[in-house]
Amino acid sequence: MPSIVKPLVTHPGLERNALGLTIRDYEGGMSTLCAGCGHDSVTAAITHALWESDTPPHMIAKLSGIGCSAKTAAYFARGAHGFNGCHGRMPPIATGASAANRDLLCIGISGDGDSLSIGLGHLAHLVRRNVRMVYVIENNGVYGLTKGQFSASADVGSTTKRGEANHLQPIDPMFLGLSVGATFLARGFSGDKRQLVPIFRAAMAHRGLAIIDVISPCVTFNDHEGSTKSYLFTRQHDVQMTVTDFVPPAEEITGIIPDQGVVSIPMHDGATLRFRSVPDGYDPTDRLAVIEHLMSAKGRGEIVTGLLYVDEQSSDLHELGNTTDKPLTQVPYEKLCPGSAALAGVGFR
Amino acid sequence: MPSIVKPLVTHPGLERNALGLTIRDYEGGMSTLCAGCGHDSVTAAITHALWESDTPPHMIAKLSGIGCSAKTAAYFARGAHGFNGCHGRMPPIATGASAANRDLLCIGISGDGDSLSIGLGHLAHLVRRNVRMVYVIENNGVYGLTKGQFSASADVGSTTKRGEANHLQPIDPMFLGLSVGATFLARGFSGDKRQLVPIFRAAMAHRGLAIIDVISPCVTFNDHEGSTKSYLFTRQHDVQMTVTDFVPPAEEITGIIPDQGVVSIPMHDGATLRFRSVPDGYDPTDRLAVIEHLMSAKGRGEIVTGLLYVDEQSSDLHELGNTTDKPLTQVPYEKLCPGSAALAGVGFR
Amino acid sequence: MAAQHFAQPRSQVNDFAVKLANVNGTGSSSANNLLMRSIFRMGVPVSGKNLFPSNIQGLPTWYEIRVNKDGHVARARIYDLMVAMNGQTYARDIAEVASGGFTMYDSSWPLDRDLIREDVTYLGVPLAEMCNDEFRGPRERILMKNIACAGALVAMLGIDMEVIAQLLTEQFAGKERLRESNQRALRLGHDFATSHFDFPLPCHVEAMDATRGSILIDGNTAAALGCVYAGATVAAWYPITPSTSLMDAFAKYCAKFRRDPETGRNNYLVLQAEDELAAIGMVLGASWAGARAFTSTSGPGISLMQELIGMGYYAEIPAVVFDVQRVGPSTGMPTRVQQADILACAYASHGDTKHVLLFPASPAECFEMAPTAFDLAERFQTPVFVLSDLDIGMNDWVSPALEWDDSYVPDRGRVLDAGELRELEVYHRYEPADSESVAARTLPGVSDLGAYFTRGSGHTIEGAYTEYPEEYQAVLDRLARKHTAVAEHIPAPVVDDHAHAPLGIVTLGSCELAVLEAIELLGKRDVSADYMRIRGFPFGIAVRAFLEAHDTIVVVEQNRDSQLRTLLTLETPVPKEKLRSVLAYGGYPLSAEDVVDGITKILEA
Amino acid sequence: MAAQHFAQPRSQVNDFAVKLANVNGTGSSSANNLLMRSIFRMGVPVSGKNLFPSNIQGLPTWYEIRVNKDGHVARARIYDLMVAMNGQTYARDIAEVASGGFTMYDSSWPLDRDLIREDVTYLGVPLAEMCNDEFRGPRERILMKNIACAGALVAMLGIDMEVIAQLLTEQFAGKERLRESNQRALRLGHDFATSHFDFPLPCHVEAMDATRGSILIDGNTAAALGCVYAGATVAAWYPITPSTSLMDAFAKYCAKFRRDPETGRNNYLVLQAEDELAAIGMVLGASWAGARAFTSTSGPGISLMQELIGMGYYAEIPAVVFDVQRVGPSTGMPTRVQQADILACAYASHGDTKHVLLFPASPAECFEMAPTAFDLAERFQTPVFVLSDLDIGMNDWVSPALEWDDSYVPDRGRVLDAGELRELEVYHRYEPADSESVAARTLPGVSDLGAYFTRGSGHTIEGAYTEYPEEYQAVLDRLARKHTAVAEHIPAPVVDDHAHAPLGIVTLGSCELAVLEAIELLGKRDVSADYMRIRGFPFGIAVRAFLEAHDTIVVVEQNRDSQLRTLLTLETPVPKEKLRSVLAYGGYPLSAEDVVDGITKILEA
Ligand SMILES: Cc1ncc(C[n+]2csc(CCOP(=O)(O)OP(=O)(O)O)c2C)c(N)n1
Ligand SMILES: Cc1ncc(C[n+]2csc(CCOP(=O)(O)OP(=O)(O)O)c2C)c(N)n1
Ligand code: SF4
Ligand code: SF4
Ligand SMILES: [Mg+2]
Ligand SMILES: [Mg+2]
Repeated sequence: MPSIVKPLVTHPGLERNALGLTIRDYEGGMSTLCAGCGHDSVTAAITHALWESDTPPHMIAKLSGIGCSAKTAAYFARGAHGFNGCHGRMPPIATGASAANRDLLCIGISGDGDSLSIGLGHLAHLVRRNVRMVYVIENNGVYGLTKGQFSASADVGSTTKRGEANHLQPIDPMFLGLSVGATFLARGFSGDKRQLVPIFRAAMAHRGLAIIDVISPCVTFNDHEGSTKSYLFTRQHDVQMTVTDFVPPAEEITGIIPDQGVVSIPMHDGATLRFRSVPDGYDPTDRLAVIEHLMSAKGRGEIVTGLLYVDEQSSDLHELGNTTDKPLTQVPYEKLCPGSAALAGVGFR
Repeated sequence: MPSIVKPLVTHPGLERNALGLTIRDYEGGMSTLCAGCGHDSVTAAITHALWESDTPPHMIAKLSGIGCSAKTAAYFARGAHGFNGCHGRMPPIATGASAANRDLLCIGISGDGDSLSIGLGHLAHLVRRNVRMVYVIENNGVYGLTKGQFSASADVGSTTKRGEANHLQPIDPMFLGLSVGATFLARGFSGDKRQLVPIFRAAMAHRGLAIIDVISPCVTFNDHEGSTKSYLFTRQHDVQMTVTDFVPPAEEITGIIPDQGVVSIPMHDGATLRFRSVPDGYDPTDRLAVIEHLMSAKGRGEIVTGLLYVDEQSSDLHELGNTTDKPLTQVPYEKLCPGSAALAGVGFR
Repeated sequence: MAAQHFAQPRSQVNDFAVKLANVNGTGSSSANNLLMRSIFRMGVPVSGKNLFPSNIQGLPTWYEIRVNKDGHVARARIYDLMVAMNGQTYARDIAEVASGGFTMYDSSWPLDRDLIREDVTYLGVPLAEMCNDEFRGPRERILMKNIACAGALVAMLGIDMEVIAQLLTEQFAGKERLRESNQRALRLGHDFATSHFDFPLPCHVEAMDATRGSILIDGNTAAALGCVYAGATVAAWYPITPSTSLMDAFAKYCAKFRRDPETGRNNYLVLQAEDELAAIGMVLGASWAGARAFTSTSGPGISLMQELIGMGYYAEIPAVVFDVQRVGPSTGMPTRVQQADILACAYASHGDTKHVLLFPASPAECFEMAPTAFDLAERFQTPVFVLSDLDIGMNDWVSPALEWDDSYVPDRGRVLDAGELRELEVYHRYEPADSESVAARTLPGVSDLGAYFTRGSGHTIEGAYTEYPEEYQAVLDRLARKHTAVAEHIPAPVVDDHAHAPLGIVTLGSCELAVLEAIELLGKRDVSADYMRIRGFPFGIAVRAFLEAHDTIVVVEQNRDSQLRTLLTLETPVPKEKLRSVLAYGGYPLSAEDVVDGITKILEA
Repeated sequence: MAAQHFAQPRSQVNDFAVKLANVNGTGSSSANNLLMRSIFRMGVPVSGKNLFPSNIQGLPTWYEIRVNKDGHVARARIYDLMVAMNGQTYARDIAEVASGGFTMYDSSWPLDRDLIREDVTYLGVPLAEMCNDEFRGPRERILMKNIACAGALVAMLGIDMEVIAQLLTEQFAGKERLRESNQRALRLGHDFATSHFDFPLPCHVEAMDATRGSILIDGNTAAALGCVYAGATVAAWYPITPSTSLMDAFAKYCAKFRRDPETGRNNYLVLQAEDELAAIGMVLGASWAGARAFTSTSGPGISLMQELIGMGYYAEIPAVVFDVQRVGPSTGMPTRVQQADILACAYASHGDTKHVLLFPASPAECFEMAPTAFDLAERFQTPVFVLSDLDIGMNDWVSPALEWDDSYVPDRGRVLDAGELRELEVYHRYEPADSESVAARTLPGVSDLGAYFTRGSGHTIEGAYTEYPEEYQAVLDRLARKHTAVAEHIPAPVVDDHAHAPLGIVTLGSCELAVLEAIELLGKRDVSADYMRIRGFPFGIAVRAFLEAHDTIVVVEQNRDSQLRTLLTLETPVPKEKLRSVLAYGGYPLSAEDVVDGITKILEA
């Protein structure tokens, strides 16, 4: 049967989070991706971050478009509702869901085709609205599901399996995000879960839209020599800009990363985002400096990873809209209907 | 009658260009915009630049989407074909036209709604393809034709006529363009034709896509106090970064701008683009420096104008596609059809 | 074309039409509105139709006032009085005056002799001259010219000066200076007219008591109010004429009624989307999450929404879409009226789909059908289209005051809460279906027991991915049955079959007034006809019964390709040979004469 | 459901069906293809249908081979031999074996006893075991298992070992090592089979001479070639299954035939657009500028293109759109087949529109109809849709070798050049219209005398902006007439009415083979029927004549809502009561049994 149900085996020895749930409780259906696909590692990292963050599964909303990447929304958090929409249209669907119920932890999963081609306009406007959600781009430089065409993130000179080279400039979601006012930007590599988990956790706590661009190699169509989105190339060119550590509200700050040179950013919910620059002086709160860094790294052919930019001051969708604290879905009808009396003043009489 | 035909009066005294045409020959239908609309001044500057550049009117293709701005494509170059497409879809239509006939001088006229909302994705990909054309954004911060809603370029704090303030971050086409690899970026002000004309001329000669963001106030819906896209506000905050002078291939360089501090950029067709930085050291060929300048100017609340960025090295659509020099529309059918003999090898036998 | 026989001879007291030809952006519309409102205040049935260009300033614009004591206020095709204030359109305008009728013009400049008709009386009022003398500055002069013009018309049409003065007082409450200059201009025109001509004209107003309990309101405002009352909390849209004022009104009334008085915070969120694809996406996302959400748009927006509408249909997500129809195809004529998106909505999206449509005919119905649309969308978990149009949406109509039943309880459809879920052994998204073929849905944020994965790809009744024919068909076939089940809940057609005629006239939406008037006119010529106005799709038994009961059915609608007739052909058992069409699709609101002409032609053929 | 009566009893030489159940991404498809190709080489009519998932690796996938000496190679519903290589789908697969049929399985592991049927013979071949012994490394072992499997089948089905060896030689020309290991694997399977069982099976192949002069080709490749031959120079697309291979092939053949040998420069440009809205925009822009331009897409793309398609219709811009249909609605089943975009294309876009459709039924027709589509698009200055589908587009069909008439001259329609323009007093874009209601267009870059402003807003016959009813209608009415005029140029239907039966069966596209076979089967049961395959829309007189000449018409198509029947109801005078439907829309290619069952039900009712 095309839809595969994962056997539910409980391991009594598994660690439990504050809700008493094990990591298994944050898993989803069995992946139907190719063995070794980067996307599955991203799923694993998200699963872990959700478990660590003690999020009640039913408060998660998983949203995606269409693509191999989009499918992965079914592979974690089986206790959460999912919305596998149309190609490129996840941002507006997520905006609507978040508008209706601001208490949902919206997790959007997208691909480079989904986000940088057909959905680029929506992504830019999602940034503008600063919708509070985690937005993951599983970036492999190709259209996986349609069998390997170049996506808009393919680097100049990167080749297909058959050896044809891409000539068009790539669109880098980090530069795009910076140009339209994104408030949280990070890049990871599916092969480095240790780096990804704290970034996802910080993203979940962020006041607004958190975009995480994850280089996630496509083993079937884009993992050969000549591909700049392959495991090998990424490993060779990965330059970490920051090491990140996320400390939830209630917890004491006893860092995973050594304290030396650590900067702390208080997050809106009382958590603390701590980071240490790897090249001395990288400051993810200084937009201009970030651009400078990223551009010169790009010039050197580096793939820059880590928490790249964060602005915890900007208002999010609901703050901008002055919406009530209660999710709109929970405002009782009596509060919504003005009642017949209010019609007295309606129309010209 | 809603469609107004402009009386064709010939003024014998008018100056003629190399084709023997006067400026009148580059005009179009009578404008139906509001008296004082910035867009009409942009039309005038384009008309002038076309006349100056000795472009045969029939080699011009005018393309637009929908909006007050889009209408203006009918108000110049009556001897040229025009294509008033659908809202936001001008970039792909222009791409198609340019693909079919590379000899056309494509001039795209758009608005901030047309380009930065519904058409943003297309614009970004037009940039990627570096389609050789002049792309004018008549930027007024509002949707003029639908009567004054904020557009995506409205500044934070800018108010409607009724006094409501915009809270969303604006999208600045210059930053957007820089982030996705634009090769020619300029900003002008409809109130300053002297600055606009040489910029349009350079844009017409540019090897690739030239985006010109023109602040073009909407006198009906967005020219009040409180609007940051008003004539007054723009005049007060306009800071010119470069003074530009365009010298066509055949002409001797005897600059309009004093030679001191002038930098010359050779253009692909043999023309010369000359510019002088106004704040010393502004270099429109240094992408990173340009971003730095623009960001800090933005921080100061300045509206930066002039030629902002130029890259004359990158390949354009047809170079990237290795297309024949002859417009595809002129390749004879005999060259296109492989003939019956070639079918011998087709299919599995 | 002009159907002179209707215009003459008849008493013209409270039975006439005036057309005002102006230039866009000169402020004429508020003066025109003033006239219409004062006739309404005098208790006389009236309509005012704005024929405006898709432009902001400088192009021709018209305002048509029809006064009719019997309530026949559909658009008139010829006019008893033409107020010719636009030189550009003079020739065209003059041609539309009834024989024996009047033309008022600005006599500050001489009339072009060529354009003078023998059978029309010309009334010159030197408006520009008078206003130039009386007022300072070009802006005020232009604005006041319109008011002076209104003043002259007040005299000519026998409008009560006190009524209009009262209107000005209301309008300029707190703006004394403005009130005074408007008052002055009004007098200026009025006094000139009364002192130079013998007034009122044969076509004039006399006070009645036919508008008591009524209001003037446009359909977009009414629809917006309907959404507020229906409990919609999320609205997403992209500006497009003629739907924009719907969302403007929604935002306005929300700001008034939905801001928490204690916290000052909003119990609603209006999202101006980046385009229509985003707008419908936001609506689907919000509806999926449990809010009542809607969008408003017009033709081009409907085209752009096709893909996601199909997703809503197939994944069974509620959505309400107001389509305020304008003239297509393509950009078409954005400020003119048609009902030409019927098929684009009924079968929206690729693959096999069928959607639910509602057809309001008046502002009051726009108000009523808003909650109906949400109830249907949520009960049947599917997109619902409210097909209004520019005439209903943007023109002020005399309407019974809007009424609301405070006992209304929203029909949220089958939604399981956490408690209900706990009682189930297992939850499946698409089964079991109830007698209307609807399965229960669950909302995110409620319980992990209700979690499922919404998808537009092939799915089983459990909601799981499938590519197996029988599993796919099980869901798709139920969708077809579900659509059939909606029919019973669609507002019943308005039927008048007391004539027991073999001829039945079927129409929808804003065509109603013209058709009713046409039936009366036909009756005077001994052609009797029954009447049915369809109010939604899928069609219920009453629609079928009417079609069956009549030998000839004429479907009156405003589009080229007879879209309502098409839908009737396909979705009822009626033999298609029985269906005939009267079509008027030039973009103006429908006139009784259009209908009479069309039906006469059919009967004579 | 399984129509056992068709499977038994009959001679099975060159008349049988095999189904291979595999796992996606394991390399089975090239082995399967090899089998099909060798049968073709043996001169026997054959079809191979790939039922693959919308996934890259790990999900079930099937390949169905139908061999039939009479050319009845539509999909079979039950199988004489099942090659059950996927444990996941074993139960399902076994159920599809004909009584008395065979199942081959990998006997490296024991069979699940529960799944064994009494009436089926099980043939175990220890493929995994053999390949693990023979080959190194997991990748090679998996790949070679498929070839070994093919080897066993070669023996079982009596396929000529030399033929298949020759195929391997051709396929691995220059890759000696690969050829050798494939050869070895093939032998492995073959030898095991021949030494363990009595072969060939009753269902087997014997060489014929029925495929001489034929080729194997898929419709997307053929369509792409048609575009190359038609002289298309600009192609714009966005990847989507099952249309992607069309553009891949176009790029491939252009690289081969269209690169200038002297300059090395391309006489074409393929644009991978950012989405489908852009793709159709590029096509309109390029066509407007004078190129032959096209796009290829599938259902969701058609939905996204709606707005611009309407613009193409109204502004009269040529465009060719290949819609390789898959299963809707929404994302649906991207790798399954339906003809369910018929209405979405015929009436695409809001407002009143009607489009031109072509319905190829085979790869050869995909090739032929490409130039027809461009000719119609340019002659009538309008978008033209070629509605292919996944079965035609992606499966290899036995086809007559493609033929090209070198005397073909593209019909570019009425396009004025500079000289012609100089001779005109004045050029108007939309007049005068010729007898087919087409007005001459001009191209940019030719002469300022031909300049006009293309717009989707209301326009006059001169091309100027208008909001006047009569001016708007003049253009819109002509568009309706123009659409009617296309009918005469649509490829005539394929009709076989030699039975002179009162029953007429109407179908389109890839349903053809199944319907023809069904008619033969029905004939054996003394039910005779005439046949018509419709090849395009608008419908011409031949279509009408057939409908008129038959008392009962059964329309066979693959969608839920009988979309072709709908179109016939609306666009021909046929009384709708005469039209009945046989629908099969589960997503598999149509079988004769589906048709026979459906028609029998109708006749018995
Ligand atoms: C409207 C539409 N167009 C095209 C497609 C076909 N399609 C499916 S997935 C995909 C691209 C996926 O690429 P990406 O987003 O990078 O995801 P990946 O598969 O690489 O993870 C495309 C073009 C579609 N489903 N819908
Ligand atoms: C698909 C579609 N949606 C909406 C509209 C309505 N519309 C016409 S113009 C316009 C905005 C124009 O704004 P802008 O591009 O800034 O141009 P301006 O009028 O300000 O010059 C909109 C939303 C449309 N024509 N088509
Ligand atoms: S095709 Fe590529 S992206 Fe898709 S599942 Fe396989 S490896 Fe992953
Ligand atoms: S509304 Fe604004 S943008 Fe439009 S024509 Fe008037 S001034 Fe210009
Ligand atoms: Mg990808
Ligand atoms: Mg604007």
